[in-house]
Amino acid sequence: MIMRSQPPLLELRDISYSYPDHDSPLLEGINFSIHKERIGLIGPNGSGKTTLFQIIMGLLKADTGEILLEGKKMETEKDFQQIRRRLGLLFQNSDDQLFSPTVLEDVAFGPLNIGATPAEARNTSISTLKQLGLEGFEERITHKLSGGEKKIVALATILAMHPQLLLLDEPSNNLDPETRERLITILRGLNQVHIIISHDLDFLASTCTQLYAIEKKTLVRCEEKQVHSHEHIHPYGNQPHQHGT
Amino acid sequence: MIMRSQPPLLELRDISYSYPDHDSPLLEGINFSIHKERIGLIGPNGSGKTTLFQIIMGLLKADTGEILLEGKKMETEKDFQQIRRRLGLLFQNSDDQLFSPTVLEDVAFGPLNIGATPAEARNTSISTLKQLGLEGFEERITHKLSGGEKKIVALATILAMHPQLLLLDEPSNNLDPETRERLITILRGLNQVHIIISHDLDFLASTCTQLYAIEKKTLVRCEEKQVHSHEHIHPYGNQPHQHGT
Amino acid sequence: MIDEPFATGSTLFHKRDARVKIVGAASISLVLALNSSIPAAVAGCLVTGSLLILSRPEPLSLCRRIATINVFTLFLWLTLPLTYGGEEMMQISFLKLHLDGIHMASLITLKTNGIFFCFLALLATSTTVSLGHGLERLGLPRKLCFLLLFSYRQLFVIHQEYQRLRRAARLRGFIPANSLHTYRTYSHLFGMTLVKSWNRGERVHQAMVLRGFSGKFIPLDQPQLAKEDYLFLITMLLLSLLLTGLSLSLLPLS
Amino acid sequence: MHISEGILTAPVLTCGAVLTTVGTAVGLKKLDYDRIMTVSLLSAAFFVASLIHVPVGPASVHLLLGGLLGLILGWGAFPAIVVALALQTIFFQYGGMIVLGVNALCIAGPAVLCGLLLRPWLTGSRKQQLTAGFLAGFCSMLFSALLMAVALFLSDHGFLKVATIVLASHLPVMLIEGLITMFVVTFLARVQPEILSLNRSSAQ
Ligand SMILES: Nc1ncnc2c1ncn2[C@@H]1O[C@H](COP(=O)(O)OP(=O)(O)OP(=O)(O)O)[C@@H](O)[C@H]1O
Ligand SMILES: Nc1ncnc2c1ncn2[C@@H]1O[C@H](COP(=O)(O)OP(=O)(O)OP(=O)(O)O)[C@@H](O)[C@H]1O
Ligand SMILES: [Mg+2]
Ligand SMILES: [Mg+2]
Repeated sequence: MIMRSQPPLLELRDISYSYPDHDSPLLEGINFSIHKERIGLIGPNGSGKTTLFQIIMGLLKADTGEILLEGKKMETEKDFQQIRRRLGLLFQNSDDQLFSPTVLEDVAFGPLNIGATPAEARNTSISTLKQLGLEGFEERITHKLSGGEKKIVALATILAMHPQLLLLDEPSNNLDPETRERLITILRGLNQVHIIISHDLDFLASTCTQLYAIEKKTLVRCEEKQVHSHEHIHPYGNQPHQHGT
Repeated sequence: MIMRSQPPLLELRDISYSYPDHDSPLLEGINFSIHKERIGLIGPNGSGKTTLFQIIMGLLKADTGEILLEGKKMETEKDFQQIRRRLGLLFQNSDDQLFSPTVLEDVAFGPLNIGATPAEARNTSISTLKQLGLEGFEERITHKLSGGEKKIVALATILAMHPQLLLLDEPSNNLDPETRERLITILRGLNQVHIIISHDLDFLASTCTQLYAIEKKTLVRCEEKQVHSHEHIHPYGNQPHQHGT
Repeated sequence: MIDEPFATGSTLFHKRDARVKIVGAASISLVLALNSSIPAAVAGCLVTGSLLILSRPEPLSLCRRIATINVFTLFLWLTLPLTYGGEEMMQISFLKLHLDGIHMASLITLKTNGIFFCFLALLATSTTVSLGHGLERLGLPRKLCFLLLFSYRQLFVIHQEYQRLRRAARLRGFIPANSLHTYRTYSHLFGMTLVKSWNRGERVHQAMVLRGFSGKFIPLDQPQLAKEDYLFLITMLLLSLLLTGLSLSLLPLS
Repeated sequence: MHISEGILTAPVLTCGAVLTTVGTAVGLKKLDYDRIMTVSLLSAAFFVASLIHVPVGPASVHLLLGGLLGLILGWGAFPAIVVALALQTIFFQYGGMIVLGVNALCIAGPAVLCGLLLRPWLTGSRKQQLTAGFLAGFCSMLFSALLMAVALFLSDHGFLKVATIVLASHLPVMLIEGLITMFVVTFLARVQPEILSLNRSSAQ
């Protein structure tokens, strides 16, 4: 990492975590910092990617290690409340993230909680929705949206709080190709610092500049920009396909 | 298709289906039959693969066309109850498939429903679990299993009913490489007639002998055994990955 | 299965604010519920029936709902004339019919349907969401209204989860019967639904915390009442007054 | 199991409305904001239970499961049931807005009572757990039916026989409720015991 005068936006130092009922730790000695990068994060199922996001947001408490926001150590619940205002987490499942009956209310929920007046919250929400191409969605009932629409609305609920860093947990999962493309365009347009968990490397390639992986309980940086080819000695290679991860 | 004296195990004739609230049909003029083949089924997201399985199992009623089991036309709910005894469907999401508190109860549920005595059901279940390498899982709480374990247990619940034909809906989805390999070994060892929906062509190549695709609303047979190579011009090509579909 | 077939439309009922409709519906229903004279009940039915026609409900769903409501009144017609007691009697072969019972059954049928028409015309023309917000603005405890709105939001998710599990059971040869196995299976299906609901609740709570929720609900402001809303409210209150007068003046003399 | 609109008299309606208001207020007070999502979801699950039809003899009945909600939520079950009944009124026109007070009292009252009384047994032996589950389902439904019969009788003495018929016809349903509640309780105790001790501290 290049030395800069400014402290990193977010820094993790020697984070370890284990779930109470497991014998061996899930994550161990995680060191990581982010300034203005756009980072992709990969790793096998159950390797603790989602858990890492929860630790960063203060939803789970790390066993050891420190989390620093702009050089300031986060310790108390108050500190983490501050983290939550400045970092936005997009859940793997949008149905867990959208809980208000209408889209406008859901998007306005965050701004209202951090002290906006109802009128301000309404304006912020409407302009965020517009930014994501969701004009006219304000009064739609959230549970009646399609899967792809839900994902974009969930993104709106987070952007309405003007986060400095976005954490996206498998955002392209279960999206049809069109919505996936739309999401890529949106993320490229936002110009936001972000960390994206995904198994979909094409998606990461189009939205990120660096790649990290969770390997053997810790976070490692991957090499970049490689062109490779591989041979399919199996049948059906002429069909669009994916390789087992 | 080669003519045989025996009627095919399962035959679809001119099946069409459209969801009530959609304007154009999703599936049209599907003709298909299976004797003893092991078939892979591919197609883009939303092309109606899962829907086709639901039609076969009688969970959705086709608008036109016929379904024949060993030459016998399936029409009434009673007929489909018979289909459900002889065909086993593995869901895309195992969480939707497991509902009993413990693994043993879940696996024994099917045999009990088709008339086994409790003792028989227990024996069948234990031997099925053993066959899949799940000894010692009997008293585990299904809800607390890992994703991969859930998938194999879900397969056990189906195998315990000794189906003649297995329908597997994206069985390798969300599996880590190890469990995926294990599933391949299991499926090869079972020696069962099956149809597998998957986007993972490597998986299909190791488990199937024929490939079909849903293209333009209908089912077409794909040519086989091709070797191909493709080039990745995106970064991170060195990581195991999948392509957006 | 769970739907709001009458909530979309463009009649004057659909356009009115939920608050005035709730107050209007409450006052008319209350008057009708407390009335005990048949002529006033007939008048009530006519009034609310006309309101219902003005709200132009979708006929098929309407018939289905009216039928549902009247299953119970049918039960009363089958039982009350035989069981109600009272002096006046009518004998048809071996059955003794009590006129009082017939009177009671007719009264209840009229009242039930009258109130139901009012409900369909005034409340079913709003979405559940706007009713929830309306109740909150009318002063119901905020926690209760949020409980209503959040439950409404999650109903569909949970119902689908249950249905997927039930489908899995069906595919494994489950056929409901009168047996312990059946009841145990339903318990497992519902138990698993509960477990999933519970865990979803934790996750949704996390989502709220992440968006700065700290134990206080702040509602978005809602549109002010328009002139037409006040006019509508006054009309509804006048109708209730009229029906009150009618039911008092027609009170059966004892 | 609901009383329809247009049957009860003013005093009965008023009494139901007042007691339901009190019950709801107590329930809301005991329910802190951290739990509101969980309670909403359980309330929605309670609503979904009413869509589950189980066979009883030649017919089928839908589940109520008030006793189960009482066991899980204690006083919190009161507002949860009120909300679920309001939603049922909106979607299926079960009951109605004027009788909502009486209906809610008849269902939530026994549910909370049975829940609070039987909850201590849940921590006991397996047998006690089974008994608590069965009694919660059976008794809460029994008391609900009794309360409804009383409401009908108080409104008009001529309803006596009808109320008796309704009560008697619900006996098999109570048995089913008892069994199903018992099975669900053992299910939860095995799969996710945390659910059965929700709000234990705040309800005491
Ligand atoms: N609340 C919990 N209690 C106990 N164990 C848990 C809990 N949540 C997750 N785990 C376990 O911790 C491990 C890591 O889970 P996590 O969700 O962080 O993985 P992930 O990398 O996000 O996987 P995926 O790619 O499937 O989303 C898994 O084995 C999981 O079973
Ligand atoms: N219950 C439903 N009602 C209406 N439309 C539905 C329903 N279920 C699925 N669809 C639609 O039908 C289409 C086909 O769905 P289906 O699940 O069969 O696709 P699939 O080929 O299995 O896709 P995937 O690869 O994503 O699993 C999709 O566009 C989907 O949105
Ligand atoms: Mg994850
Ligand atoms: Mg599918």
